[in-house]
Amino acid sequence: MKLSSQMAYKSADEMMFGTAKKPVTTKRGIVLGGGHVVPEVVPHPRPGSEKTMKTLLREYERANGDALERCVIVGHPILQIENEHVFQMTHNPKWGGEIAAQTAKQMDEYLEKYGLKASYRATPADLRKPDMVNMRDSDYTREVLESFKECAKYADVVSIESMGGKEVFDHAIIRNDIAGLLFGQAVLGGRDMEWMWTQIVDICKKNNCIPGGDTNCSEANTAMFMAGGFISKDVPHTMAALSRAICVSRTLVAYECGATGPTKDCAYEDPIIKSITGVPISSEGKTSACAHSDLCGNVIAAVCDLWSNEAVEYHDMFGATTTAVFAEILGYDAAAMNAAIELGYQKEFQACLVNSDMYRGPHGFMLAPQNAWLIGKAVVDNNESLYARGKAAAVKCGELMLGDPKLKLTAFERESLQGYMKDMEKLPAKEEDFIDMCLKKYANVKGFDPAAYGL
Amino acid sequence: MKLSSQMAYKSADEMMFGTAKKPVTTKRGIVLGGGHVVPEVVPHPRPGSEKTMKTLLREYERANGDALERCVIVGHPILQIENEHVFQMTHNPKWGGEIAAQTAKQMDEYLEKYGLKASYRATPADLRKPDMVNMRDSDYTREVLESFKECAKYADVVSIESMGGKEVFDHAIIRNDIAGLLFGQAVLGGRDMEWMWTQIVDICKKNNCIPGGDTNCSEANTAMFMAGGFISKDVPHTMAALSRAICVSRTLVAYECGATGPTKDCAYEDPIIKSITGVPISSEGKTSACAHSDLCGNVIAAVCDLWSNEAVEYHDMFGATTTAVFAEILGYDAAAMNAAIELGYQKEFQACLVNSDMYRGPHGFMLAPQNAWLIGKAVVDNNESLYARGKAAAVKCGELMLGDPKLKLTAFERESLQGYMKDMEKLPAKEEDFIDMCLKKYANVKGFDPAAYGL
Amino acid sequence: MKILEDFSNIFTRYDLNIEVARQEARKVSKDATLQTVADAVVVGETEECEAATKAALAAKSPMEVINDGLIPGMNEVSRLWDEGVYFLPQVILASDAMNAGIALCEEKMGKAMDKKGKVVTHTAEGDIHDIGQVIVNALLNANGFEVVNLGADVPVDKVVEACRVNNPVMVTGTALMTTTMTAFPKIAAQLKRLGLNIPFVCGGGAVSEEYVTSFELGIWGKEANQAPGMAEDALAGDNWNDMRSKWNG
Amino acid sequence: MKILEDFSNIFTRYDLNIEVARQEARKVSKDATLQTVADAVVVGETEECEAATKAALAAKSPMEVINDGLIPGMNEVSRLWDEGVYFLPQVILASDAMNAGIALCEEKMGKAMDKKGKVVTHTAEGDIHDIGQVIVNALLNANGFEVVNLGADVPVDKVVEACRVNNPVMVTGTALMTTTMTAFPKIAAQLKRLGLNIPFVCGGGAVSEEYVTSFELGIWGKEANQAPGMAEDALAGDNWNDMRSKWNG
Ligand code: B12
Ligand code: B12
Repeated sequence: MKLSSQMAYKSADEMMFGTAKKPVTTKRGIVLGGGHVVPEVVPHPRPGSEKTMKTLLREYERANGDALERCVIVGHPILQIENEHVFQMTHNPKWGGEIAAQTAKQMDEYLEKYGLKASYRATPADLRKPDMVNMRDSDYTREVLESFKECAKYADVVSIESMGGKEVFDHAIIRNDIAGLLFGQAVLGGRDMEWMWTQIVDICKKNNCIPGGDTNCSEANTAMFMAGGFISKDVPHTMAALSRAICVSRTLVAYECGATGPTKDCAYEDPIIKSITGVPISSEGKTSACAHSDLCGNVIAAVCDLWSNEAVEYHDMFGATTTAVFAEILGYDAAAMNAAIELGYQKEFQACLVNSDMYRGPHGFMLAPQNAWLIGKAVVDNNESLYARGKAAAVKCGELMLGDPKLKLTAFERESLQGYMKDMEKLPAKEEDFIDMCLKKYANVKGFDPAAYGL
Repeated sequence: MKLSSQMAYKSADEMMFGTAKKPVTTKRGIVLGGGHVVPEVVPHPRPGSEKTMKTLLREYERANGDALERCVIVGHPILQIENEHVFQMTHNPKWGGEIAAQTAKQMDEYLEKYGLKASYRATPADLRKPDMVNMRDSDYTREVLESFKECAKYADVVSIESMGGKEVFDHAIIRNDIAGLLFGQAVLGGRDMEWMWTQIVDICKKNNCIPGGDTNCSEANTAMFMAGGFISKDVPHTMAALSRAICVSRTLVAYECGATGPTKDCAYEDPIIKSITGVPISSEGKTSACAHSDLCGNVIAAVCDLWSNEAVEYHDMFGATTTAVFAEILGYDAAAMNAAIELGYQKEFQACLVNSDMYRGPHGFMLAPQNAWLIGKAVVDNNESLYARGKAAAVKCGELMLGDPKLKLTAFERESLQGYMKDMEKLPAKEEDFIDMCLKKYANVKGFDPAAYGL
Repeated sequence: MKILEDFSNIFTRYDLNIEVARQEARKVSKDATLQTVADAVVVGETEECEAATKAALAAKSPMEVINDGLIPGMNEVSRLWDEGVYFLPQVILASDAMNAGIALCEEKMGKAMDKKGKVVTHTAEGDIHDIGQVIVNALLNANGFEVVNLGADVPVDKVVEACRVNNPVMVTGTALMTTTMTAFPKIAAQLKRLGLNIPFVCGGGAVSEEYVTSFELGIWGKEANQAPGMAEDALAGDNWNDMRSKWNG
Repeated sequence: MKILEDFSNIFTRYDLNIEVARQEARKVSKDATLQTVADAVVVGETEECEAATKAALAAKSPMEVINDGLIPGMNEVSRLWDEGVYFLPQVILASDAMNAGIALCEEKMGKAMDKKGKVVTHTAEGDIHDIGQVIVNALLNANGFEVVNLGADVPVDKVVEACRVNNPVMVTGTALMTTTMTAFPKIAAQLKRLGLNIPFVCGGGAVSEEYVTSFELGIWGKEANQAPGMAEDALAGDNWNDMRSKWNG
């Protein structure tokens, strides 16, 4: 695997919602990143519905069907639906396959009957918990790969939220330990992804399915949610921002292995990924408040190609079921962006999104296109190793945060950040040395098994 | 009562979200319509919580509190909360008062502790069902007025969704009967509102409370929801649009009686009201998909001053409770609009909202600022009577729809509209004659009692 | 303000995509006078229909006018509605016209015509959202059922009593509020207790399939236009269980 | 891209509004060596703390070092955390440092020190979202409780068995998924059956107050930092009912 050495975009100025340098086309002819933003709705089944394949099929039939129907009712031209597997769907790979087949059939019907264009993303669950099973050789591992095979037959796109390095990350994030983040996220995560994604891309090729991409949900999002809003005291926001920068090193691996996007919605690192790779990205922000809160609700839409709600449990609201409600909202969000594109006002519209949150907090700041691009540049300019590029991203991110007086930080946040910057200075230059250091330092972390990463 | 004879705005070009000609200031110093858009969240209590005052107080304490807390968490500067009374809150006027008092106290605490500015709107339920009680003299009527007195002590704003003329409207809407709409909405509705709003404004004056405004939810919204989306066949969208135009005649009465806005969120006629009166308006569109669906999700925000979700039942979602979730989304919607204002891009942003839906359907079309203003102009230019201005609004609305080739209509919608236009031509010129005609025509409509309207 | 020419990337007018080709109502009778009666129903003109009915009654028996003029006209209307040609108001107006014609025939016969069967309809206690019910009434009526319309805000006991007295083939409930739909299982329980196993179709905005199928007798109604079909099934002897498996699930 | 200078009409940085004035940790001991031990805990430096503990143990008894150096240091940390000065990682690192110091003292004593009481913690079966639990563990630990940490994805029976064997003052559960929190009432029922009326504090994203207070023994935990206070109450003899009315409702 060759580490990326070039930016897809010459500058952040070139980056815009709705358009990607490398658009992709789905089975029913939807061009993602081809000039317009597409809503992506993510239903989650109600507890109990996972008992049998039959009940789960019925649950998804309704949840996905309601979203499709709502698009016809209000006139949204295109919809992508993602089903993130619950445990049972991946544990029984046939289930995930059946649900994909059922949804593809629903989509064909809507196309035929009304002219609604839709596509389906299947996201098998990564059942491999590093502290519980062997990442490379366990029944769970085989089930995950088997699930990709089953889903790829019917789905337009497949994705995963892979878990490599989580055991070390979990130890480090609550200890202000930036070395642990670099090791868990960039080194271990990246190595695990290479192993995993080579296989996923291969399965996709055989099935005419699009290998979407990965997300660092299990680490960078955990950091972001722990940092929380303006009253949390669990993790400094500056650390969460560094964790986000670091994770670019590993999320990028999917595309280096042949994934093409659309990326996974919950990967907040995607604006950086887009700046490097040019693949279409799926993002989520304000309209995913149903699933979690963030401080970058609008800015994260600045360069998105799909716009998602992350996940909403299927149930009734006054207006309709949740999946219909969120499909409607996402579609209107997208309609305003698409109107901006058609009017030639996309730059102004983007500036509104960016100014909404760029200085609301560190995450909004670093993911604003101008900063995202700079972090991407640091990544490609330091492509000696997963470690080197992860560290370069974090250092650049830290410098940007310390260097912009408009980004207000509490004294504590600032001092923490200065501390991380110092810690990073002291780290070894070479990846081998860093790995040696970490193998010792984290030898006793619960569940950490170097062999699972080929170390 | 003098019927309005002038437009507050010289042209639609002058109308913009966030700014009203006549801003109002709340108890905690929030200026509504004073340059920025404010989110307005509307929680609805769960079934069962209305059993006792205690359980209902507790329910609202949480539902309203969660919304306030979420604004602090994500950094939204201002929040308005509306509680639309459930039956029991108005039936027991003390309940509504206690809930208003409790919420005011919560808001004081949030201001003190964090600096969050908030305001509270209480909306007593109109318990007077024309086909069941005497509109002007019944226990229900007294309870409604008593509720205003109790709430006005603590609330920043009060509103109501008044019901005059509904009995005739309900009969007419399913019979393609445009005369019935004019009679029920404009004539009966307007007369009832004059009776009601004189008293509400009086109560507000005595209590330093802002008399917000009214909405034709019970009629024009019923028509709009029955017209539904692109697969309903209950009522033609062109008729729902005429019903909306007609209702301006009655909704305007609140402001003619001294109401000042902020108007009621579910009054989709508000852009027209704003063009005439210059009061700040509250609107709802895409982000009220939790409560209902519409075909004007973005355009309805084009000239809003507050931005609402209409109503969401209080319960848990993955990310937080519904009220927190919708406060977060609405706040981000507002943040993007406010960024547009600060950047000087508000015109471009507004054009994106308008182009999103202006030609999605008749409602989006007639509520786009340019058409809303023209309909407003027809209203003030024909201010001889409630009837005359309602009919003028409908005729103008119909002419606009038939005159713009970009507004595509199915053959059926077009022919229906042509039929209504012909029907209107045949109606008497004078209000007296029209009333005489209607008193005969609707004499047998269930529950219609002319005396309830002073006829 | 800049306004675009082409909106195809912003929204899709699916209503135009599925617009149904205009259809003429079919002829229902070779007899000119009866066809005139039917035509008046089809266009929903009450006064025309009364005139045509009176004219037809000069030569035909009241039952002929009903069975070969008024009802076939209404059947055409139902067909046009089912196929998406007609909208609701056209159905309501046609039904108003047909009822006016039937009233004249009944006058002449000196007795009421036989309806297919009775259906009791109501909107739940505490709930005044009755538009759904109004539509249901109109459609049932249009399809030849006798509607026992209890109106809105109807107490549980009153619904049960009406079922006991009228012994309908089906009973319906509409509720738009989560706080009012709780009346439905109470009604169902009382009906069961009285041994009245009448299919109880419940619909309205707040009401979910899950909720209605959680109590015995309950069948969920998604759209008002299902009501006539359901009533036909009940009339044909399907019990609530058969109906639930046909219409729900 | 145009970027504004003033964002006050767009968002409010409430964190700056409520930023807590920097506070120094208070002195906890007049004895310089013990203060050095406490300082090392306060700054969360494990190696420093070990060195300081060793130095102190030259002159003081292990129990003195623990009670007048390590624990008062940790109490300072808890105070700073409660007042919003410290963030979680500082608490965790302090707790790591304190534990290293205690280990040296225990080595010297030849036996384990007495903890305040045991708390069994777990994350629900099928659920690997254990960050909430990890925080709870750390805070309990920091406050002198012995944590019996069962980890994530723990079967119902294993939790019950651990309670039977350890007889803790309190047991906690974390669940982030609606599908996994259903284990909690099962655990509570089995504990009741065995007569183990241990307060069972349940928290985690999916878990609502309503849910937890719907079964006996259950107390809802909103924030991980409530765990030590709750454990103190349980230690003081409050039963689950007392605790529920204090912390919930
Ligand atoms: C119009 C309306 C009103 C009108 C009602 C006029 C009337 N005569 O019905 C007025 C203004 C009076 C009104 C008042 C109130 N309303 Co209201 N109202 C609505 C609104 C906007 C539309 C409802 C409607 O008519 N829809 C069109 C009809 C055709 O739909 P439908 O009844 O569901 O019927 C369809 C199907 O369900 C089915 N169906 C229905 N019944 C049956 C039966 C059978 C047998 C079958 C087969 C099918 C079937 O067929 C129809 C489609 O074909 C809704 C919004 C919404 N999202 O629904 C709120 C809504 C229902 N109202 C609401 C509220 C809270 C109120 C008030 C309490 C407001 C207040 N604070 O005063 C009062 C209630 C007074 C009371 N005690 O009932 C809430 C209810 C919340 C809840 N779920 O508990 C809603 C959801 C608005 C909201 N989002 O908050 N309302
Ligand atoms: C991080 C994360 C992950 C990480 C978990 C890492 C880890 N070691 O925990 C990874 C990536 C592995 C993951 C995996 C999955 N996840 Co996940 N994940 C999250 C995320 C983003 C954040 C959770 C988190 O750590 N929050 C921070 C901690 C500190 O919060 P907390 O645990 O709630 O604790 C706080 C309080 O609740 C309280 N508390 C907690 N416990 C206790 C106990 C006591 C005694 C007390 C007093 C207090 C208390 O204290 C804390 C605050 O001080 C959430 C999103 C969200 N909105 O929560 C989704 C989320 C929980 N995940 C979800 C899903 C669906 C999954 C997957 C199934 C995805 C998939 N398809 O693979 C898998 C599940 C695997 C499994 N079987 O468990 C859904 C759950 C939906 C549901 N409710 O059923 C969520 C809500 C995302 C979403 N919106 O869809 N996830």
